Amino acid sequence: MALLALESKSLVYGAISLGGFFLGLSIFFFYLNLLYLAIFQLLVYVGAVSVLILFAVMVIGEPSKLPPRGRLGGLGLLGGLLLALAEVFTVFVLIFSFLGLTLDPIFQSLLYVGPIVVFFAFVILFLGEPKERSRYRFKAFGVLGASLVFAGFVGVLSYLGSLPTHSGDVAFNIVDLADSLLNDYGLLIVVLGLLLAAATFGAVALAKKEAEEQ
Amino acid sequence: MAETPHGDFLKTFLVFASIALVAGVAVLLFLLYQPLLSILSYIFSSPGSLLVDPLFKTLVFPGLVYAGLVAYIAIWGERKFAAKVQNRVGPLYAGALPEGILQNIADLVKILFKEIIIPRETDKPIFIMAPVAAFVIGALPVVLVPYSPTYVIFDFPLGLLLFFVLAAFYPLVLLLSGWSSNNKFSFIGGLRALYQQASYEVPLFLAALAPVMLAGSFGLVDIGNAQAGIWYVLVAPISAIVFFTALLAELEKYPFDIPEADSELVAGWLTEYSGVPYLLYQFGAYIKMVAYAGLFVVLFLGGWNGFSFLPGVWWTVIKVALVVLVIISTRAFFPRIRIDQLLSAGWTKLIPLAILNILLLVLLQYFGLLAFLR
Amino acid sequence: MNELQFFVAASALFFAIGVYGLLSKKSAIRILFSIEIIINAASLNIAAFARYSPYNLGSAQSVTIFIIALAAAEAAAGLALIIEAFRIRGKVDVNEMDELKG
Amino acid sequence: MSLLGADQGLYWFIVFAVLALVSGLLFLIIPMIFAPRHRSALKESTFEAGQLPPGEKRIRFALQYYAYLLLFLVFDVTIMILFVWGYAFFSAGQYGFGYPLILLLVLIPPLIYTVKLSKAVDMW
Repeated sequence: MALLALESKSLVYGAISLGGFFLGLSIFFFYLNLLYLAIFQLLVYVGAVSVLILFAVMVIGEPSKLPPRGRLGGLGLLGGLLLALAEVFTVFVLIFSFLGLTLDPIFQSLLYVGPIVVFFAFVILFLGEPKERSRYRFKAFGVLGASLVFAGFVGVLSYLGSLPTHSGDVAFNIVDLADSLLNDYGLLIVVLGLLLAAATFGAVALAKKEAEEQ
Repeated sequence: MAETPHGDFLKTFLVFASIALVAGVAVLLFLLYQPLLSILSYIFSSPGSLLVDPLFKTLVFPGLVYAGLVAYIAIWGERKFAAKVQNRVGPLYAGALPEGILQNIADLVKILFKEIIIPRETDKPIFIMAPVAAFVIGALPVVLVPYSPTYVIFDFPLGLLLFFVLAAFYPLVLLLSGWSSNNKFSFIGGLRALYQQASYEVPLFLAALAPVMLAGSFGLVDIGNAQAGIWYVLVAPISAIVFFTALLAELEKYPFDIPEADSELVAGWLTEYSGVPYLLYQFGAYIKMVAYAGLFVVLFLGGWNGFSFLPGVWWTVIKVALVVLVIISTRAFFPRIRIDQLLSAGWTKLIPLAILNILLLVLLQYFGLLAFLR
Repeated sequence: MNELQFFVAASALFFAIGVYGLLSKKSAIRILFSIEIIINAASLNIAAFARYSPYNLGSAQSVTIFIIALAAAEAAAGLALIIEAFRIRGKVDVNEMDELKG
Repeated sequence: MSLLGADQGLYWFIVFAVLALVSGLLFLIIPMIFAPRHRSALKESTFEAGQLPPGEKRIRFALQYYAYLLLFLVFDVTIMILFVWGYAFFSAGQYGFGYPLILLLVLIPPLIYTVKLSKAVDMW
């Protein structure tokens, strides 16, 4: 979904898939039993940020000439299909585990197979791109950086396997959150308020200049 | 016809929709397998317990059928009421006693056999899926509204916030449908809907903070139960008024129906829609109205707390019916206001009022005057 | 292989995708998308570690809430900037925004 | 993993959503099968109150009230923090009494600024 957000040809569809990505992340939060976070994510990201992004995309408008479709060819299609499959699979695993059905073997195999599939999808999509030199170089850069970061994380991951984890059910408890948020981080809330106010002032001033010139 | 991209698209869509339908039915069967077994065993053991079965609750009483029925009556009532006030007759021929009650069924049948016109320059996937999404998002809040501690489908610990999340999804869909129509009227209507719903969500949330503070819970059942002593409309009247006003704006009901102002914008974001998509939008909007009325009743009007000669559920139903009546009667009584008036009124009047009420509650609590609540 | 690793892997994947977008895209809006994706990956990481650690959940949730709030402020300011840039230049390609003059 | 006893409810929530989706699609499919379909260029053109649509297809619209959207984003965050405070305020003792209120207070100047600007921009 996230990759779709970046790669889709039309900006509006990109924005919609970004919204889908936020939604998926909140499903992760639900699964982690951090309900307030999940709701916060939904309200702020899906309800507000993606609306704003969509709005901005519509203001800016589509690029006047969309590159014609079908240039990706078979390889690109295959890569996209693989990615979509991985995504659907992840969602299904989450749903099944929500419903209390344990799919441990599939879950585990997903962890090993998933990254490999995604990596191949990356490569295939990369190969299938239109052959413009400059875009090519940029993409190469991007893929290189991303794979480096991912490799680093995989290193961390293998270390994590040996860590003892606390995997019992954690009771959903908002009082903990309130305690920590309001007592330990109380002053930070005020600082946050100042920052938000500053951001609003700046953004509104920009918007105002815009409106005055129309 | 097959050569045109349009026909192709329709055919592909038909195929995909059928696949989705089959898949949906399969998933539904899979999901319903357990409850179906349980309901069969209920029927053969004790018929009385059928009433509290979750399947019954989902499908019939606080669920789909009930909400649809209330929405149905509300549509008829709105037409009839506005007609009476304006010295017209309203729906008359279909159905007798009350006259015109079957008009909606006639309309439904007509709409089902109407052609779906998809203009050439629309963004077709969004254009077709937006009504369905609007219907689903409009109908889902019904699940969260409790009619009594037993008659509730989904008692979520953060139910109120989940309701608001669903409310926050709605303008997104409207904006998309307005954009995908590629029509000036639609787009301006969608933008107005976005501005209006975004602006009025803030007072809605702030006003709902008062019951949350008083009840000390986000669960709607808890909030309803906490009002056994006194209804919150008496404790926090300003919040109740602000909530009701913001609710009218969220539902695009009459003083605030700017997004679909028919004398200015043809039909706002609905301009290019016809037939079934139009039906889905409107029906979803009315079901949403029922859900919002239920939320208002639970938050401020005491929910199922009433005199003891009727069971609690009936009190909720009666109150919801009354609130729906008030909501639809605004159509006949109020003129429309301008978008700038609407927005500045929302930000400069409703929000300070809501904050004022919160401060009042804080002061009352500080001086220990709210001790009688618990 | 435990659940913590699944979530950390997911967050790593999102982070990598975000980095990829940040490095390879030219449209300012897509770069904003990438930044949002990276921030979300970070918050998912924090949440996952908090959930599977034996300590109190409150602190981590607070931190995540602050992250989301800051990201919201950043999105507001960023989008205002992008729209302003679009108004001045007619496009939002960051490679061509190399003048300090508006 | 269980959602704290909300399992059952969540289940029915999903059932309801699927049901609504399926019925919506069903409604869409019926007219595709039964309804007549006559195509004509005029019918499929964009509706413009009886005229043929002139000018650009996609309009660039006015940004008049854009500032309100930014404000909405900021207030959304604020309200979520206020909700935590409101929840804790009565039920769990007096946590961090003033901070969220100060947060709200800090946001009032931008609110006034925005409303003023939007009013100044209005061209009614």
